[in-house]
Amino acid sequence: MTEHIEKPIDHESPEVHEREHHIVSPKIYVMILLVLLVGTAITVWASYVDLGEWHVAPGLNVFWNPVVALAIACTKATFVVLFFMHVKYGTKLTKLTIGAGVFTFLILVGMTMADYFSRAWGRW
Amino acid sequence: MNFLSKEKGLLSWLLTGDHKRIAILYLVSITFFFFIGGALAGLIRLELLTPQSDLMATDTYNKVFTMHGIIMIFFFLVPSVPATLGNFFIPMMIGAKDLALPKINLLSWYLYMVAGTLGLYTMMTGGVDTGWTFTTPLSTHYVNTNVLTTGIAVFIAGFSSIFTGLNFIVTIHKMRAPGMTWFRLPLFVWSNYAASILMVLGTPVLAIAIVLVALERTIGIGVFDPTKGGDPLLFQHLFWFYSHPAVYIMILPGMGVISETVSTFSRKRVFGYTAVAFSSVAIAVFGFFVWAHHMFIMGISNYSTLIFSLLTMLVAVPSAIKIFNWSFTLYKGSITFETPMMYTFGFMGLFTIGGLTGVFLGTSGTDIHLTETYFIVAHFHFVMVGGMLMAFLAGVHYWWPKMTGRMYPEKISQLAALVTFIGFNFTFFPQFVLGTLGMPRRYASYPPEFQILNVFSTAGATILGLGYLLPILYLTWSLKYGEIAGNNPWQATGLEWQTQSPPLTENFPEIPIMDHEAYDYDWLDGQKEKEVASVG
Amino acid sequence: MSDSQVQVIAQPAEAHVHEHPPYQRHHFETYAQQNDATNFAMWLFLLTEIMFFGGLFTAYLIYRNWFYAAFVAGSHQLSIPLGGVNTLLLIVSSFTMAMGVWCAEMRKKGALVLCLSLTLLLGLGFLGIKTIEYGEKIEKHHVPGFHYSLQSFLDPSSDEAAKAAGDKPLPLDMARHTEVYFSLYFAMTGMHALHMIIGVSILAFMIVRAQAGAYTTGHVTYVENFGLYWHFVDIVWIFLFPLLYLISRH
Amino acid sequence: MSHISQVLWQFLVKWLTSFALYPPEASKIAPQMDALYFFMVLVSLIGLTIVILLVTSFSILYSKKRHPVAVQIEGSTLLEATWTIIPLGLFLIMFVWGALIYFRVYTPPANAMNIYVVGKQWMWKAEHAGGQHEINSLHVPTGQAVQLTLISQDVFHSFSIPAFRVKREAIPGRYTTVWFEATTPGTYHLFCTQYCGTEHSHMIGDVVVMTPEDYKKWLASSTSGASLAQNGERLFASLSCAACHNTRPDARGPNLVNVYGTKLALSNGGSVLADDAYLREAILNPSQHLTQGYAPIMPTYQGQVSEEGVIALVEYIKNLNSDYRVQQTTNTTELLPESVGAPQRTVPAGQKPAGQGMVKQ
Repeated sequence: MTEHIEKPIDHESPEVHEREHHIVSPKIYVMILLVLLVGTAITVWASYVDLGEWHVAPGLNVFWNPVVALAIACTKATFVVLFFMHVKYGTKLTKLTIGAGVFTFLILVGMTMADYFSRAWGRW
Repeated sequence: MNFLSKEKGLLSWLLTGDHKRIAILYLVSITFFFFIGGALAGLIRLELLTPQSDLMATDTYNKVFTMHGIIMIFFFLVPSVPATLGNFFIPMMIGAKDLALPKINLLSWYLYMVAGTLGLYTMMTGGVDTGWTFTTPLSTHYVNTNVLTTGIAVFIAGFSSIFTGLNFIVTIHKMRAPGMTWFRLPLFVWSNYAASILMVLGTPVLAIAIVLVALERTIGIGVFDPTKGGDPLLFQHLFWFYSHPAVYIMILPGMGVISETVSTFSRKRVFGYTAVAFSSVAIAVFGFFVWAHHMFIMGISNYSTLIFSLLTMLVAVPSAIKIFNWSFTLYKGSITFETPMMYTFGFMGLFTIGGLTGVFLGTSGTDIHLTETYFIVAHFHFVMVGGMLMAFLAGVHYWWPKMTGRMYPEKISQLAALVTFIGFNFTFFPQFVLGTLGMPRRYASYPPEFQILNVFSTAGATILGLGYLLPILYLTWSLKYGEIAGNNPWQATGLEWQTQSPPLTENFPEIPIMDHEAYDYDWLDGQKEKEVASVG
Repeated sequence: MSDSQVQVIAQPAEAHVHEHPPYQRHHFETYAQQNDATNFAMWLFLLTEIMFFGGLFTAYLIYRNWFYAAFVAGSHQLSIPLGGVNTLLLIVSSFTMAMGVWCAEMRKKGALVLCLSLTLLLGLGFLGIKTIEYGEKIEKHHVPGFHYSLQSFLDPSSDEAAKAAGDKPLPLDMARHTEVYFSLYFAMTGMHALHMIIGVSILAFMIVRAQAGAYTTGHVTYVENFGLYWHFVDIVWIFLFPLLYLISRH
Repeated sequence: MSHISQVLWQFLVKWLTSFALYPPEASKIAPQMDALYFFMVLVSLIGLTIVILLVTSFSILYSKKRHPVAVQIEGSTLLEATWTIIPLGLFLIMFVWGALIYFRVYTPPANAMNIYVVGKQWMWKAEHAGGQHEINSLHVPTGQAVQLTLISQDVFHSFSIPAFRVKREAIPGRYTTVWFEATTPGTYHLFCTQYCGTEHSHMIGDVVVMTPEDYKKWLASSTSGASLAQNGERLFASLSCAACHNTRPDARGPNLVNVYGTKLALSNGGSVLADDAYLREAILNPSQHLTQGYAPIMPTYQGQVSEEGVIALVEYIKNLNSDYRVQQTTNTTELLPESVGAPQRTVPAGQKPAGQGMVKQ
């Protein structure tokens, strides 16, 4: 009792053919490799330099070293994701998937940390 | 010729890639585990018949309720609807030949069986008595039972569940038939999709929490150990980050079943289709923001309590939306009262109670008094047994003709539905009162003044047990003696009903084309007229 | 909602049947659909991996804030040269893996085998260095648990690494918390190493298959998806390296 | 629900209680909690009734016999909005109401009488400031705010008094607090509600609420000879704390007199309120809680002093006023009969008896 095949079909809805196969040239790979190597060098170098701290409030200081280290790590990761993992040429769905993962990860870390930080509230 | 008769022999089942056969494998295995978990529940209720712990020693009782919890949650509730009915019908509903990754699907079942076997092995070799929540430092340093094997079993079961969820998401995104747009999907697909997101994103956090517990027990690392500076509460953060969404993993697919049955048996499109679809997604998304409401009295910061309590209120709303939409689906319908519909009514009543009592616990003030008592037990069972299990049975009866090609016997199954409903209320309603009175959960013995209500509860459990035995008997009977069902005994609109029963191995003779909305009964009538015309 | 969409007439389904490439599974309509689906599935799997490591990162961040001094002293026990070389190995292996995918796409069999072999070697190199590092920890009794020793932290002058970093002795209560640092160190690098071992095993299997020409016939999905996994493992290390090795070296 | 008449309220609660369907109200917070509880029960009943009415009436009106052909209806935005906004509004009312009660239960008033409770597998040990110990029972007076400072020696436990509507987990490694003010004398259940191992269900006891006069008598009759603070003083001496924490100008540790309740500047630049939790932490993890201007030389007492010992020390430091000798304890003193104050026992110099509270090694 299925439909007759002459019926019009709607090619828009299923997400087939959506992803165009994009081949990244090795030149880009080499460039990314260089970026990653430089990033590693910078992050090691930066760890030996005291970048100081920022006094947000008494007892709450932000040290710049870990912030810089994480920023470099995020940049490196972004390059790997975008080029080695072809996300720059990927579908919206792939980007959304990564976004969902990062978002949930941030929820886990953020809301747990929020609990730990606010436990001391009202006690200083 | 159908998927059952195509190939014969045990190997053709054990090596199958057919989602329908895997669904049947799952159905058989989860039924087996359900009855083991049910037997353990029976032991619990028997023990609680008297205030003293006279049937079992307290440590035996602790093992029994722990195994009851672990088996029911990880080996029954989590895989129940998705791995059986979802596995069977999602590809059919979206007009696909199979799930996107048939081998992964089979792997998921094998992982489930390995985990289940390990769980049973644990039970046979001394059991485990941490409670299904594995609370540290109890589970890491203070019990001498088989925490490790249980942990591994839960870990593996988690991966089984991840693979099922992953498969569903890919299938729903990539395998839909031509014309099957997102808003033409049956609501069962939507709710399984939402549950799958939770499985994929939540389960790994449980996995890592369990790994850390196992490492702490074996080599003595100190992530959760207060004597080494670790915070035992962190385990609960990680544990509940999965285990709260897990209750939505359990209930969402059940809600999907109800959307299908309520529409079919009132012969009417689900009222507010988009609202119901989006409420599933809303539950999935908000489900991740509320985990710490299990920890209000455990020393999280008061401000966290405030945030998590507020977000809990928000997650309650989509469930209310669903209930009202289902009720209004009946409005101006043409309602019949076959067994699936009776279970559906049971679901709506019991889930409403279960959901509303959840608000008592999400409200931080009343949570202080009610948490960790039988109120929690009752609430949880109203949602999981009254909600999920009713929906599961509704689904099994509803799709039984499609799965087996035969009808179940109507009268006796209606009786079973009624017995289940009555038995359920007798079992679990007294527990709300017990909880309000302050009777703590997980007690092998209790003060004598709680006995009357406990006797009620145990008596109800006997009726409930009977209610669950009946379907096993008559459904098995119907495999051979049931009436031949025909392709579409309920005159339902889903694509799964437009093919033969039991279906072909690749579901449809040719890939169907979806040219109408979901639950379009006018289209169905049109089809019938066409058929009559062509015959005439 | 579909009314406005462009609709075209379908071809009879049978017409496609004989055009299927041999590696297309029966339940997919087109190879593009199969490729898309498996690629998406791999991404979803990586999503679970993010959350898997997410739990560990959460624990790390909390304890690092609590026991900062212990984390500093603990991290001084790790060797930056070894960790740095490992980072380089992994980054280069990611590069060779990416090249491997390119070779598969270009249908260059020999180059593909070379790339995969290089990746395998680099991965094994990483694991080898990791083993050396673990061995050092075992020797110094820095493995958390029953034989854990506080010697290096209570009396840094007795310890080469601590002396080199100019550590001051930690008070006993803080020194004890170095065990939490090493718990996390072993949990995080251990989980990462486990992923590496799985990856290396799959690589070995893939090299054999690649030599038989399995990936150079236009069916690159397998290589591509494995590449995603490998890059993900690399990314985890990109975060682990600064978080575990590079805490306050100045 | 404060507008409900007193009579009706009394009737509802008393009636339910007498049928053993509802726990007695024996604390000041209980009626407040019950008001919210009954409000929620009412809302739930109304909600449930609406659903049941809708389902049954539609089932009757639109059964296939009466209504053979269904009328297809797409939905209604207005109705969707209605059943989104009304439940949300009700839930938000419950949230605000509940949060108010939650903060009340977990924010003890300043004048509360403190009782320490140590949970261990499988018993509750309560320690009164006057030195009275009790196992699996808790005696409290009516009309006096009582604060419990809870800690667990091993796993999570939960201190639950249903008649007071309060409950708090006892956590290993950290103090938690809860308070109540008992109103009705009587004996009530005390449960451990967090699953804590084999004998979990035997970790139960009684909360005995007494009139202030009876309570005074009970205190006098069950005294152990030395107050908690005196035990602490003994421990303080045997651990040689005074070698550093003294009033001399060149003291190596901060002076502890009057330190309780003050705001301390820490060496890491922050400041902290010197409360029970802080004192405990400073004894066990001193280097993380260093007072500004002092070197991190204090050894940790983790593993050397039991939780009871820490409690005694905390209580001693708490009461370390400049006129400590005159006023031995704070809140319970006025309740204590004058005769009870036991003479100070001094510890001979150079001798370290394994005093009460030391971990036996």
